[in-house]
Amino acid sequence: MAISEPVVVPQSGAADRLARTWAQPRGFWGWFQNVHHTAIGVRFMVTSFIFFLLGGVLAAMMRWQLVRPEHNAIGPDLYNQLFTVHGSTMIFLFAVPMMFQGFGVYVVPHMCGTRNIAFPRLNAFSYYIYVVGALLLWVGLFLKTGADAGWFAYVPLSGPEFTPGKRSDFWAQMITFTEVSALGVAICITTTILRYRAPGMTLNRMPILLWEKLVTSIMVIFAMPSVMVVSSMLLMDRTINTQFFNPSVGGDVLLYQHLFWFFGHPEVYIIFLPATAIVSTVVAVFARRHIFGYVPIVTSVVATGFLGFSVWVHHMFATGLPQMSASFFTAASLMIVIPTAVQFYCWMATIWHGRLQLKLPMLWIFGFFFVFLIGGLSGVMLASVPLDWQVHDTFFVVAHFHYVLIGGALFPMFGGMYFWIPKITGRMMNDRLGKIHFWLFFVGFNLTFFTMHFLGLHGMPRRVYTYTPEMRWGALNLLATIGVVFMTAGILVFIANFFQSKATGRFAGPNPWGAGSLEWATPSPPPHYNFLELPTVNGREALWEAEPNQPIVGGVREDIPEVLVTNTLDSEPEYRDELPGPSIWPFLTAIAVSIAFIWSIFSPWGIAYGAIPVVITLIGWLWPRGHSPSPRVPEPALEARWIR
Amino acid sequence: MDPIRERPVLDVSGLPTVMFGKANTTWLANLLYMMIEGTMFALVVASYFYLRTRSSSWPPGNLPPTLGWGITSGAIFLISLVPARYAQRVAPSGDRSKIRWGLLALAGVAVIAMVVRGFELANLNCRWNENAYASTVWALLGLHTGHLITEFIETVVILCVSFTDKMEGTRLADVAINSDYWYFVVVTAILSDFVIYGTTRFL
Amino acid sequence: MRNRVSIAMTILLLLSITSCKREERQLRPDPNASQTLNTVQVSGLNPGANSISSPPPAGQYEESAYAVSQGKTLYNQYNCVGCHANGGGGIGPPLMDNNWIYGSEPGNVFATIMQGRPNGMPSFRNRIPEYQAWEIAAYVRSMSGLLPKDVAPSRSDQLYVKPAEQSMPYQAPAGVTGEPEEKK
Amino acid sequence: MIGFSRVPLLAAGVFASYPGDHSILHPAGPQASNIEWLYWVIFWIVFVVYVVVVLGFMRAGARTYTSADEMLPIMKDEAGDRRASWAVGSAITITVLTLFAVLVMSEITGKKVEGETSKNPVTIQVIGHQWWWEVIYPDPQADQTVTTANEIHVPVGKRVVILTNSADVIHSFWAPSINGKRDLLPGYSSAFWLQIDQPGVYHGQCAEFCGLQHAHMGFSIVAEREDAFSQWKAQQLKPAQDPTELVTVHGRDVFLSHACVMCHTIRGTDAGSRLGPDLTHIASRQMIAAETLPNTPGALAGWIVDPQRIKPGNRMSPNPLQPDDLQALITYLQTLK
Repeated sequence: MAISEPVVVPQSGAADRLARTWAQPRGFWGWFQNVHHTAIGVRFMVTSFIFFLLGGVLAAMMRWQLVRPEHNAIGPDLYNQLFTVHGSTMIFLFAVPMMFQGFGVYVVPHMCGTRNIAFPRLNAFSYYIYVVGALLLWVGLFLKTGADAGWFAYVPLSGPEFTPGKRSDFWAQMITFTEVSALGVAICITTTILRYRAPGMTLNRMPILLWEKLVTSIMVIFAMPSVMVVSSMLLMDRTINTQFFNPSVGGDVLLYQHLFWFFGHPEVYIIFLPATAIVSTVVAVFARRHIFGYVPIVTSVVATGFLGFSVWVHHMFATGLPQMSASFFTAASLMIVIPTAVQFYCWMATIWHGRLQLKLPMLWIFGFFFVFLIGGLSGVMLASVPLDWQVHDTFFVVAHFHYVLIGGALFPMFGGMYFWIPKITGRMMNDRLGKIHFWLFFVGFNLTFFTMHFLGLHGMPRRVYTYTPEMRWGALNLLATIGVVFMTAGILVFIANFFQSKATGRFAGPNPWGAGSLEWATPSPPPHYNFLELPTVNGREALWEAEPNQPIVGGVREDIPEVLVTNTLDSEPEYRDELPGPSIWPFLTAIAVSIAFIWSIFSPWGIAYGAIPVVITLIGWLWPRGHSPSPRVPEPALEARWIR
Repeated sequence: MDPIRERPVLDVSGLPTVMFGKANTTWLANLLYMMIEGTMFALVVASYFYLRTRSSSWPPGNLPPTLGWGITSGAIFLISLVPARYAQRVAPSGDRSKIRWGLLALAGVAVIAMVVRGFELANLNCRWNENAYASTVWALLGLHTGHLITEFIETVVILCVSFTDKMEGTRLADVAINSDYWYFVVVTAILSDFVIYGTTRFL
Repeated sequence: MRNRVSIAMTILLLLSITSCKREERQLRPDPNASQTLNTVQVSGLNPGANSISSPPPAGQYEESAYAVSQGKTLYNQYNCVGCHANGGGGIGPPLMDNNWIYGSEPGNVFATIMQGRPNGMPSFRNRIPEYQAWEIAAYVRSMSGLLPKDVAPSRSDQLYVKPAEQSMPYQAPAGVTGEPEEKK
Repeated sequence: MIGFSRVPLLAAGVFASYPGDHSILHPAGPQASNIEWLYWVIFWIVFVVYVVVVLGFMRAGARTYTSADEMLPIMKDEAGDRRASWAVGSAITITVLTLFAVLVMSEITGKKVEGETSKNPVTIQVIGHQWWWEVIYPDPQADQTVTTANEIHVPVGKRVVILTNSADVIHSFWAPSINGKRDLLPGYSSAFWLQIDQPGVYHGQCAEFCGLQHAHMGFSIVAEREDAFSQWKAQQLKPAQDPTELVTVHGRDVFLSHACVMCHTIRGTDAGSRLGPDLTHIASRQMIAAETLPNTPGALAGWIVDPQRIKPGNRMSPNPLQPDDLQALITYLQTLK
C-alpha cells in the first residue's frame, strides 16, 4: 500500500490565521527579534559552517608551514596561535554548535510534531551568545591576542606567568560563552523532547534521533559546567591572582587537567552522538525499512552517555598516575567501544535485510562507516596504557582524533545536510556535484590523515611549528599537505552545489526521500507554524505507519502562539502552553552579558558593574506582557475528548 | 474528491492552560538549571577536597573560618525555608495578598542572609589570593553568593509583578518554581557551610 | 542580509587597525639598536642651542606585556631580588614605593642599571644586553603601578609575597631630589 | 618476540621500515620492545576486525543494492530480522571477548614495562626548562654530582631510573626507541626507569606543548659500555682547566666580561650562574641548543651571535661580539672537553 500522504484540505482560513499568529518580524531589527526554531537552527548551522571554513583556512596554513623541514613561512608565535584557534574553532565553534545546536534546534521540534522549540527566547539568546563568543576568539586572533596555549590550554603554560597579556583570558571567556550557549539549547531541547511530543509518540515510539538528542542534552548539562568551572578558575588566576594552579602554594596543575578532561571526553561524545543519530535516521530511510534493533541502539546510546563520563583519565596516562587507576580507565575506555560496536552491527543488519538505494546521503554514511572505523579502532590502540605512553601527544593521536571527528562527525554532517537541505531550502541538491564533493573529500582526507599515523609512529610530536631535516619526516609531511588541496576542492564544490541548488534546484516537495519521521509531513520550506494540523503518531516511523485517516489534534488556539504539552512517558495531552512571542530582549541581554564578561577580562569589577545592565535586560525579557485574557483561576483539568 | 475530508479530531480545547507542580514545563527547566548549578557546586567541592590531598596541613597556615558566622548564616537559610514554603502553598490559590506577604518575607530573609554573608566573607580568616585553600573557599562561597543575589533579585521581580494585574495563570506557577529554586539555594548553602566550616575542624 | 555582513566586516577591520601593542611578541629586538644607546640622555635640557635629547625607545617595552613579563623573569633570574627583594628593598632601596632617588623615567632606571650607583648598585654594562635592561626598567616601574593595568604582569607561580604588579595602585613618583628620602 | 610481528605489512610496512633511530617501531630497550610487541599484536587484531567489518558492509550493500530511483515501498523481513539478531548477538560477544583480550594483554605489557626495579640503578634527575633539559647525576657527596644538559650518558644493559621534575611549565620526556613518555610536572617528582641494550645514540624530543620553542627541545641518550660511561663521568666531574695560549685566555676573558657570565656556569672559572645549561664540558657534547645544531665552530658562532634567528623566542639574548673576540671565545669553548 503506497505511503499515504495526510491529505487534509484546511478549514477555511486556518492557514493564514496560524501564519499571522506565528509570523516572525521582518527587516533589519526583525532579524534580531526572530525566535522561531527554524530561523535559529539555520543560523546556528550557517554560522558554525562559516567558522568551519575559517578553521579550515588555519589548518591549510599550518600544513603549509609543515610542508618541509625548517620551513620558516610562519614563525612559532603565529603558528601557536594558528593551531590553538584551529582546535578551539573546530571543537567549540563548529562541531558542537553544528551537530548539537544546529541540527538539534532545527530538526527536534519538527520531529516531535510541535510548532516551536520550548523557551524560544532562551534559544535565540543562546545563538547570540555563541556568535559573540566566536567573534571574541577570532577578533583576538586578528589583534594578535589569539590564544596560543593549545585548545585545552594546560596550566602553567596558559597561566599568569607564562602567557603574559590577555591571550588565555580571551580563550577562557570564549569557552564560557560557548558553554552558556550549549547549556541554554540543552534546556530547550530536553524540555521539547520530554514535554512537546505529538500525542501517541510514547517513549517506545520516539525516533532514534530524539533519543540521541535527549542523551546528548543530558551529557551537555553534566559536562559543560566542568569546563566553565575550570575556565573561570584560570581566568581568576590570571586576573585576581587566585592560586588554584600555583604549585608553590598548594595549587595543583593536574587539577586543571582532571576538570578539563572530565568535560573533554563527554564533549567528543556530545559531537559523536548527534552524528550516529543522523546515521540511524538516514540508514533506515535508504534501506527502505525500519531500523534493525531499535531497542539495542537506544540502550547503547544511553550507555555511551553514562560511560562517556568515566573515561577522562585516558588523556592523562602520561602524567605518571598510579598504575591501579590507569588500568581502571583502560578498562572503561575499552568498554565504551561496545555500544558503538552494537550500533555498527545494527546498521549493517539494517542494510543486509533492506533494499539499499545508494543516494547521496547514503554515500556519505558509507564514507562514515569506512573512515570512523579506522578512528574507532586506533582509539582501541590508544586505550591501552603502555601503547598510549608511546603515541600520546604525537601525530598518531592527531590522526586518531581527525578520523573520529571528521569521520565521526563531518561525514554524517554532510550526509545530514544532503538529507535535510531539501527540507530547509525546498530544493534538491545536485547529485553529480555531491558525488564529486564526496570523492574529493574522501581521497584528500585519507591522504592527509592516514600518513599522520606513520608520522606519529616515527616520533613526530604534536604542535611543532617545524622539525629538523635529520628527523626524515619531510616526505610524509609533504604528502599530508597535498591531501589538504583535495579536501579544500571538495568543500568548494559543496558550497557551489549549495548556492546553485538554492537558486535553480529541482523542487523537493514535502517528502523527497520517502522518509518516515514527522518533519517530512510539513511542506518544504516549512512555514513558521510548521504543521497546519498538529499530527498524532501511530508507530516508530510516524509517516510509514500512519493510518489513512490518522487523527489530528484540534482545539489548540490559533490566535495566540500555543502548543500542546503532553506528559513524558506515554505523551498523553496534559495542557496547552502559550509560548512567548518574538522579542528584541534576548539579543539585548546577550549584548549586556557579553559586555559584562569581556569587561571582566580587563578588570575584576567588570562582573559587578556589568551585572546591572544584565539584570535590567533580563527583567525586560521576562516581564509578562499579557495579550491573552487567559482565565483568572484555572478550572479542573478535562480529559481530551474524541469527536467524530 | 469532497472538499473537506472528515478527519477524527483529538479535541484538546478543554485542557487547562496552566499547570502547577511537576507538570509545568518551567518546573522542568528549573530542575535542569539546578542540575547544571549543582554540577558546578559539586566540582568546586571536589576541587577543594582534591587540593586538600595535595597539601600536608589543612587549612595550610591559616586559621579556620570563624564558626560563629557560619552557624548564623546556616540558621538564617533554614529559617528562610518557612516563607518560601508559604509562598509555594498559597501560589495556586491566586490570593494576591497572601502571595505578596510570602514573597515579601522571602525577600526580607534574603536581605538578612546577604548581610550575614557579607560578615561571613569578612571573617574567613584568609584572602582569596593567599593560597589554593583560600582560593577554593572564596570560590565556593562566591559561587553561592552569586546564586543568593540572583535569587533575591528574582524574588523581588516576582514581587513587583504581583502588584500588577498580570499576576495570574503561569505567573502563579512562577511563584511556586521560585520557591523550588530557593530550596536549592538553601541546600547548597548548608553544603558549602559544612565543607568550609566542618572539614577544617572536625575531619 | 548583505548589508549586515558588510557592517560586521567594517567593525572587524576597524578593530584590527588598533592592533594593540600589548600582545606584540618582539622576539628579536633589532640587534643594531643594542649597541648604540650605551649612554642614554637622562635629561632633555642642555645649555646652548641644539638640544640633543634622543628619546629612549622605552615606549616599545612599556606597552608590550611580553616585554614586561620578560623583565619580571629577568629581575628574579639576574638576582636583583638579592638586594631589592620583591620590591620591598633590603640591602638596596625599595622599588615599589613612590620615592625615586635617581628619577622614575625609564631612561633614569636604565641608566641606573647600566652605570651602577654608589652604595653597592653594580654596573651591568656589557653584562646585560640593553633591550633586557629596558625590559627590567619597565618591570621596575610597573612595581609602583606606573604601567597600565592590562600590561603589568599578573601573579607568578612562586610563593605569594605581594599582590601582583597588575593590582598595585598608581603611586605618583615623588622625592626626585637626588638625595635618599628620609623615612617619614 | 613473536615472529609474525616481523612480517612486513602492505601499506604500513613500506613506511614502517623507514630508517631512523627515532621510531617506536625500532626499539633499543626492553620497554620499547615490549610496547612494540603489544603494538603489532593489537594492530593485527584491529586490522582483521577492520577488514571483516568493511567486507560485511560491502556485502550488505552489494546484496541489496537497487539502482531504482523512485521511492520504493517500506518492506518488512521478519525471518531475516530473526537471523540477523543471532548474527548481531554473536558479533557483539566476539567484540566483547576481543576487547577483553586487548585489556589483558595491555595489562601484562604494562606490568612488564613498569616492571621490577633493581637494587642500585643509575639515578638521573631530569629537570625540564623552557626549551632545554637539565640533567643531574645526583650523588650523596656533593662534589661527585655531575650536572650537564641535553645529552644523557647511560651504561648499556643497566637499569636507569629517571627522576622527573619541571622548573616552569609541563614538559614530557620521550625517547621513542627506549620507553614511553613521562610528563615533567611542576610540583610533582615522579620516577620511571629505562634500560638500553644496544649501544648507540638515541634521539628524544619534548612531547607536551611547552611554548614557543617546543619544536626545538630535543635531547639524546648516549648508551655506552660500563667503562666508557664511568670514564665519561669522571671527565665530567673535573672542572675546566685554565687556558694557556694567548687566544684561549682572551676567549675566557670575553666569556667573563659579556652576557655569557650572567646565565652560564664553567666550573673552574668565576662564571657560576645556573640559569642556562652548564658549559664546563660543552666540547664533549655532540650537539648544542637542545639537539638543534651540530657542535661545530661555525654553528656555535652563529648560535652565540644571534640565537633568536635559529630558535626565536628562547631565553638567550643576541650577543653582537667583535670578530676577534668571537673567534677567541669559540676557540676557548672548543677546549672545554
